[in-house]
Amino acid sequence: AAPAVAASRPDALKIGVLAPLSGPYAAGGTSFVQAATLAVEQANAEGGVFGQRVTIAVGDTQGRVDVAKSEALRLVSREKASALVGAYLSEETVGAMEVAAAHRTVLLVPVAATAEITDKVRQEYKRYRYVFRVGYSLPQWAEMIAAFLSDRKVRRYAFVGAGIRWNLELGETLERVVAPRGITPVYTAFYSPGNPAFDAVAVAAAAASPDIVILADPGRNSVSFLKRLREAAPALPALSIGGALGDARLAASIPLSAPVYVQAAAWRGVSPAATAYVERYERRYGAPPVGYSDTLPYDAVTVLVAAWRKAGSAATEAVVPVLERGAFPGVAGAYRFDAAHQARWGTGPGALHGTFVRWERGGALIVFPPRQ
Amino acid sequence: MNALLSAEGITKSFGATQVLSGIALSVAPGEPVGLFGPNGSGKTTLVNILSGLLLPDAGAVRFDGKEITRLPIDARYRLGIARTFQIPHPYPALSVREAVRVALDAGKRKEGEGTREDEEGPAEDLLARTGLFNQRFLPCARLSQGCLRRLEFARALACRPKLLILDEIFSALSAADEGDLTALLRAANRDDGTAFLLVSHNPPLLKSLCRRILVLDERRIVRERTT
Amino acid sequence: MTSPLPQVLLDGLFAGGTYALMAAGMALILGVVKVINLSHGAFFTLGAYVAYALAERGIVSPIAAAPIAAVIAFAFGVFLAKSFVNPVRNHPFALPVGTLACALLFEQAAQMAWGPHPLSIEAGAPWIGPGGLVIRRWGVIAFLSSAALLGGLKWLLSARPGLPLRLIAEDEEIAGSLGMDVEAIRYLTFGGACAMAAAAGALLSPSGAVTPTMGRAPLLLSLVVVIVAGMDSVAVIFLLSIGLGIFGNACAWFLSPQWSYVALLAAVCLLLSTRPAGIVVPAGRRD
Amino acid sequence: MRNAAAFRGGWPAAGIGLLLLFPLSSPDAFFLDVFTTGFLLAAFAASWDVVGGVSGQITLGHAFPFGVAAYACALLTSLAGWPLPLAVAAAVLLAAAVGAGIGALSAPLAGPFVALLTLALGEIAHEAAVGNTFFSGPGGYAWGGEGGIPVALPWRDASPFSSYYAALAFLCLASYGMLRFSRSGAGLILRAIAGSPITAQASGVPIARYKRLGFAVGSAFAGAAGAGFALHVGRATATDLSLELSFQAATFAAVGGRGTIVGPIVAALVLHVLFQGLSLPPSARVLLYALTLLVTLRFFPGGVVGTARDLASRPGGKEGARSPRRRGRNRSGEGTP
Amino acid sequence: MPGGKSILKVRDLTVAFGHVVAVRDVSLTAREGETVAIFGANGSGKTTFLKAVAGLVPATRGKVAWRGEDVTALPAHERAARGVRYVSDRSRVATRMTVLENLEAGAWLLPASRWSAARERVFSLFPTLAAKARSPAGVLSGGERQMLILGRALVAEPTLLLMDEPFLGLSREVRDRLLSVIEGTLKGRATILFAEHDAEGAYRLLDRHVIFRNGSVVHEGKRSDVADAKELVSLLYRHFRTKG
Ligand SMILES: Nc1ncnc2c1ncn2[C@@H]1O[C@H](COP(=O)(O)OP(=O)(O)OP(=O)(O)O)[C@@H](O)[C@H]1O
Ligand SMILES: Nc1ncnc2c1ncn2[C@@H]1O[C@H](COP(=O)(O)OP(=O)(O)OP(=O)(O)O)[C@@H](O)[C@H]1O
Ligand SMILES: [Mg+2]
Ligand SMILES: [Mg+2]
Repeated sequence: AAPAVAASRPDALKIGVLAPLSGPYAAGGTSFVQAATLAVEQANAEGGVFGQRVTIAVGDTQGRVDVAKSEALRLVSREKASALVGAYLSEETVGAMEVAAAHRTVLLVPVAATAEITDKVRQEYKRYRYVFRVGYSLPQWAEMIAAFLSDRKVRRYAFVGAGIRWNLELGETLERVVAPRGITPVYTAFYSPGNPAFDAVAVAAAAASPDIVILADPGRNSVSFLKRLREAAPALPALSIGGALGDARLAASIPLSAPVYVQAAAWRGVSPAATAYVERYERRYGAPPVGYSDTLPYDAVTVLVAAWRKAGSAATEAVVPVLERGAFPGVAGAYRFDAAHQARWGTGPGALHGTFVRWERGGALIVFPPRQ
Repeated sequence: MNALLSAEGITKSFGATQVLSGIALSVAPGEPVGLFGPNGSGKTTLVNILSGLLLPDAGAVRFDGKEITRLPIDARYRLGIARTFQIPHPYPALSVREAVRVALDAGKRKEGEGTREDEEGPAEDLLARTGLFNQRFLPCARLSQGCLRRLEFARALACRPKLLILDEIFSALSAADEGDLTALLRAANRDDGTAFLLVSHNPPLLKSLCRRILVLDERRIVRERTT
Repeated sequence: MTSPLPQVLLDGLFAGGTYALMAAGMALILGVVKVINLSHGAFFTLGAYVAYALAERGIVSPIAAAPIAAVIAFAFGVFLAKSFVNPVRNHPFALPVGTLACALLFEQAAQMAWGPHPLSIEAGAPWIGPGGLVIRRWGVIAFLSSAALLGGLKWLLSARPGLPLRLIAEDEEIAGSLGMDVEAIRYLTFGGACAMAAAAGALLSPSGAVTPTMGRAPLLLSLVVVIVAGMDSVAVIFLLSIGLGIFGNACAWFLSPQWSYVALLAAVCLLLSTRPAGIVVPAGRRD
Repeated sequence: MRNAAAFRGGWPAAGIGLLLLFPLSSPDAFFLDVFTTGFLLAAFAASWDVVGGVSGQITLGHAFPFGVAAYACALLTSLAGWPLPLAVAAAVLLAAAVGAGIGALSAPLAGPFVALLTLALGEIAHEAAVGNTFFSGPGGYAWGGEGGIPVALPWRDASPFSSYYAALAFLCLASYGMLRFSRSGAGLILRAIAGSPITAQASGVPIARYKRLGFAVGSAFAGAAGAGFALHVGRATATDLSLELSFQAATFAAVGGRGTIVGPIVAALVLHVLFQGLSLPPSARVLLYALTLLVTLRFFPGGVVGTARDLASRPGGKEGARSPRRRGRNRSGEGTP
Repeated sequence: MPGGKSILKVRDLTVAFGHVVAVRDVSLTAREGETVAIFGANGSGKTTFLKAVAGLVPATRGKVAWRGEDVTALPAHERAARGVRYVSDRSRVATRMTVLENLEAGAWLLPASRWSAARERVFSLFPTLAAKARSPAGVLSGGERQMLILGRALVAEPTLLLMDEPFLGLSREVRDRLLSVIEGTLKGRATILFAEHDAEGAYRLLDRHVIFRNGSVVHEGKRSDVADAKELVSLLYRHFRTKG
């Protein structure tokens, strides 16, 4: 999917995209690049940016911080990218941040959720002010899940996922956020990515008799786990936080004896922009986006292009203040950034809401936020 | 006279079959001793116990007045008990010369400060004496059977042992080659006062080389002949 | 359901069945061809993709897919054995690295052919046993097929037709001089073991997701089994696999699922330090 | 013959000369970065070879000492506030200690059991690193886990040139040290143990002690490479302890020639620079990488440098391989005198 | 008695390992039922020659014909199918297989009906092996291993028997028993080529002898050329001592 390294014509603006395209994270990374490519095409269809075409240069981060750094360096030093979008994993992203800071290049972060990113911006604003996170942070994520759980009248939930820092932190944050609403976790478990002991986790989660099982694993493990859960407790609802289960083909192989919910940034039918995007994506790649890691990169590029247009220049120093002022429309809604350069997701007014869908036999039904 | 090596009550069984039972033997300093016995009588097993490759079920081994029953084979080598193997296990990739240098380095000197790379010294000397000089750069694994025995011999001589235990070292040697090595063995015995325990199936050879021949059969030493 | 513990242990038995299924073929290859075949996981994945491809065309039956996958894998296996393994076999270190490269090659090819995204085949309902015990269909199949395969292997190794396999495992030159066609046996063994892995992949494909890298975890665990158990005793391979499966699940249940992998590895380390020569000590290394 | 022999020492010199001059051709920062990482990986691959090649203890957990040193660097500087040189020295020592420990555990084991034990230990370390956020930095967010821990560096945004030359200098020093070790008496003894432990033992070699030594020395160099890597990347992450990294080192060694030290260095440099530096499309990169490995191993099963050395040591003489340092000596291939 | 036609014809056989020429232009013929002893100093190429005839090392040059068929290009197992058996010089047994299984592997090409008789023959020749039939071969002593590899070759009823140092490590009694068995069962029926250092034992068996030096044949003679074993030994001495 990587477009050939177009000779950098002076009349072209280049966006460097960092994502893992090989190795175990290739699935997420590939969708990531597909979404960014669509956004660039859309920008060019709208006439480009101040008369210049927008092109894309892709760096494969391989899921490693050293490669992410080095590829970021290639994008800015060799490809002369005017801005960076990426990366996918948290550790890749903190590596890319250093390059962006050193080379004073705007970096939009669509997916990585670690607090380290925004904390750095807050603590060392001068150095890291070029970094903006489009995707949601862990507390925002937890807040949206909490609202959904309240809406579903959940009192007891089970939280499971791969035992990596990202999930551990999300579990803790969620527990803190839902506590005031009287919602409690009755079972929390993280399985090792090396030997995913699904059987025991699924059995234990079911035995704790929660109202819902929250699955914090965006990869293929979520599929295996859900299958096992359905065998152990066919009537237990499950919520998958983003990821693979947003794929209709996968969902079709899971028994719907109880609801399967998926959290997404946006979904077909949420807004005209979202519907248009999903249709375009589906026409182009043969399957609709899963609503998260292949939607936020589109918004990141869209926000960047909009900022360039508003600033009238792609120069970093001009773009940063414009980005800080907001607002930029994307598929998921209008993006505004707070002092730490974190996009405002959440449940409050003016915030980006995210979407929860439920798989039905014929497709997905948007169940939250409730339609006004 | 004080014995160099002495063993008492050596007993060894493998599972249900007893191979050695209450063996006692002693070798005086500089004494050439032969060990004879039918196939499967336990000669190699005894050698393994004396050299530290096997632990006896009962009994004790003494060397130079010290009890060494549980001392591992490498420590015994450094003490001065060197043995050869009936079935050699050559280093596949090391050259003949390097194989001897390993024994020289580990056997005599302190760790780390081995013989210098390009030193023409004890290794060459030893190889020349055992007739391996021309093959010194050949990987050990490519040696013919007879040359492998010579290498075993050179390796055993490297620590200037006080006691050599030779397990059928001559069996794969041609008549003429045998002559070379017996001469070498005699010289070591005469000049350096090296005692040896020679295992062989060849009575004339044993008679010509050894002052005393022990005959092992039916799990014990049944006879002792002086020549 | 009264206590979930029996369920956890039963599932452990099934998980162990999966390792044994993979380990059986790996052990055979290790013994006869003397290769630690790191592409074994790729053949497992191949089987799963064959099952998926058939399911996409309306044939949702892993049982039908298994023989097809086995035939394809056999052909690939023999090709790999002839083109790479055989010419390189005197360099024991080049082989695992080369087969690892094969696995990478296959993973990338699968990613290009089917995409990097996880795919899935409908698993069907489980059977419900006495006391509400859930008996996972694909767990049972893994267990039974690995039991059958290992049983067959055990028979083969103890019977006269298996004599060449054991002799070749020890000394190829002797085997050749006694009239055994070492090369042909080597190819057949390699191909056959790869076919077993692919059949396993096809049979187990519905229980999880099908992805290019799905073979990695079972490869690693069966590698552990094969090395610890050695190829001499098939029964030990089977029992060790089952034991590790149950142990892993029991750790996940009593300890924490996150540390079940570590506990498993720690148990292996402990096993090795108490039995430095492996579980089955090869008889009679003398002098 | 003598001239040819004299030139053998020339190859490394020529290589180092070219690498010294390379930055003067004003490559971009990315290319320098690729080389810098390549130098560190090359040192790591060579350190694998000290254990896996020279000592013959096939280790699949060599990322363990590498990662331990990287983490030690990060923790000691970021959390404990140690000055960098002290932290690096401590990290290398720690890696050597870890190596000695692994060596002690694996001393009674033979063959594939060593591989299994090291693999298990490495995986345990990796799991511990991935699954734990046991340290909390001053920023109020957790450190550890897959995101790793930053190294507090006294400099910021090091110039690619200084990184390049520092890494190159490190590689030269480290490989000199490792070559010296592998050609020393201890190296010879380690190779003997690898070939036939029982004969080595019967030649007076205390095997367990030498195995520990081999692991400790190899691990110390791996630790030095790991510390360098952490300084270069600015952080220690769980991938520093991953099985993939261990496999990578073993792969470089196989392609370059196990037991040659130089082979793994050359293989690591060439493969890394080729496949990271040319920015091939990802799928082509992986396919080409795997194919390159297969083809190289198919035609140079002993590794490129290993095979070349075997060939180079043959012409003229009538014998097979010989000791690597020995050159131009008169040898005749006749049988027994 | 060796009458018959030449059944094994080796022409200008050369075997080189890289630059080491282990066997150089050796020609040798043997008639049906003839026993030829090969002598030579250590490293003179005896093992390599026998292995090349057995097909275990490739011939660099030259030709091996067996029963009128050119077998030079045939792999070892196909030569074995034509009745060729090689007894190796390193007492190589399959250590993890039992003694019985080792023997059974030797009878791999033998019709199953003949196996039990063949096995009993070997066991009566080497009672030690019968006693240890079910132990792994790895526990055998050096001499016992030698018995096993000889037995392994004998069960197959070979027509061309290539033995490399058959008496290696055997005690005199066992050696003599083996000699009488070979004389009684094989001699005259099978063609035997063997390399041996023990001239005394070899003398009882041989019809002809050849001497190797540095990979070439330097002397050939008939049994009648030497009066007894002593004379053979001194003949060998003369040849080994003359520097080429
Ligand atoms: N590890 C073992 N397990 C079981 N039996 C063994 C073991 N080692 C040796 N034996 C048995 O012990 C007996 C003595 O063996 P040993 O090798 O000592 O004999 P030997 O006198 O050296 O014979 P040879 O002259 O044939 O070499 C043999 O019958 C052998 O089978
Ligand atoms: N694989 C090999 N590679 C290189 N050289 C070899 C190889 N095998 C044998 N040689 C060499 O060929 C020569 C002949 O060896 P061979 O084993 O045939 O001798 P032999 O007559 O059987 O000696 P012995 O009586 O000691 O068994 C020797 O110099 C040996 O070093
Ligand atoms: Mg013996
Ligand atoms: Mg020979």
